[in-house]
Amino acid sequence: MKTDFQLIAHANDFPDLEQFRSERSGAEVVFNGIVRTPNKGSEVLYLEFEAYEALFHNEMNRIAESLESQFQINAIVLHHRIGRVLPGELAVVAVVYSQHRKDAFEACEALMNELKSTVPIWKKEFNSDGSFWVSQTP
Amino acid sequence: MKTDFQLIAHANDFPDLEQFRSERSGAEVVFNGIVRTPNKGSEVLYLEFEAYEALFHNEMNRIAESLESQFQINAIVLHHRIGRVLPGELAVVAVVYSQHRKDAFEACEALMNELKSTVPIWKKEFNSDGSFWVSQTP
Amino acid sequence: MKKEVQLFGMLKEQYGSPVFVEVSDLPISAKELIVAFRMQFQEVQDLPFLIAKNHFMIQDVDLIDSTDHIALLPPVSGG
Amino acid sequence: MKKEVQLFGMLKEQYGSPVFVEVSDLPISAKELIVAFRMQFQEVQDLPFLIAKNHFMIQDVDLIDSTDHIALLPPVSGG
Repeated sequence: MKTDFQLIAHANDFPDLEQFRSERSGAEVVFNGIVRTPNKGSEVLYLEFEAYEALFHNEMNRIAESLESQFQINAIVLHHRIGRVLPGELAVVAVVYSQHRKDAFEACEALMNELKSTVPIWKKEFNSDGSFWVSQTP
Repeated sequence: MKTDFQLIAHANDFPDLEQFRSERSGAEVVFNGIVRTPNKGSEVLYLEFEAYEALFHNEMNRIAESLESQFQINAIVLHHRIGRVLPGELAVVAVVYSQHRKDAFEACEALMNELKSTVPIWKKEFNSDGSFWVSQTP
Repeated sequence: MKKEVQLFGMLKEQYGSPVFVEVSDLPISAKELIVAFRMQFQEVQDLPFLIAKNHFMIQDVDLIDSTDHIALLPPVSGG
Repeated sequence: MKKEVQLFGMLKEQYGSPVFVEVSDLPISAKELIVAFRMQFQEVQDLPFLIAKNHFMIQDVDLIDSTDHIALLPPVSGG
């Protein structure tokens, strides 16, 4: 299983996914997470993402191994922005490559659920009413 | 709800998805279906896709309306190759845009299941052992 | 009386397209047209079909008249 | 005795990073360190934490020694 986990500093630095494609992976499921506005009634100005990079890589490797034990997976990619991200920009790209579509869908959705549970990235939302840290888990 | 359904004649003719993104759609789930080899033990040389174009558009519109009644969806895209498609090339791109990730994942997977049930596209596989029409449904 | 029917996929490869199906009368139900088609093109045997009228899917009970565009669809396999 | 602890997110914004947590002894369990942290930084109250040792997540019962790199993590919110 190939993996590629990166924190991305600028909107144009997301890697091209072409390199992960292969004729052995019939299914590629991509989740593109985009900064959305409005959110809960307020106009979002931007988000600020902060990450703990060493732990990010270790957690992503743990998650990838866990997913590989549950699904047929050929490659897993997670690219996440850090710093200031504007509405309409990509915040996260999560991709799973599998021989078959069902595994690719389920593993990609599980990857996003894991990301939101334990991967050390924090988000502060700046909107027309002020700012706050978004708290999801634990 | 925006929709875009196209039959694509050449590998390089897949439209850029950028145009469907919006700051109102926080979630974009993309299924890229790639011609896979080997398949069931045989080396795939290529696939030939044939479509019934007028019915393709009518069926896709019906499916989109059905999905819209089940999920929060801002846009649905389906681009499918016709003609000869080589291993490693894209055969289909299915995309759902939603405010939220769960709806985008579920609607995109449902879209692919519908595609494989009733959308009038037929596939003939040419492999190292000969050729055959792939029969899935009804 | 003959009804023109467009074929696709393996049906088209085997019989060409369109074909002309001998029917006793029109209008008839989609199901009756399929029965007539199976009589004339016996090699398809129990291959399941979908049927489209004027570029929309229809059901067994729907009626087909002389001016309707009709297509018989073998099992689809997109994706 | 003080143990250096790296903070992130809202914790870092509030207290800076690193902070030094007063502990009676080392090694102690992760849970004991969190209790000591909460005593000293009472405004965090019942905010739940994850804790990392040497850049891996650890559990409440895992031991922390003087040479370990320790980080306290407020609720994550990636994506």
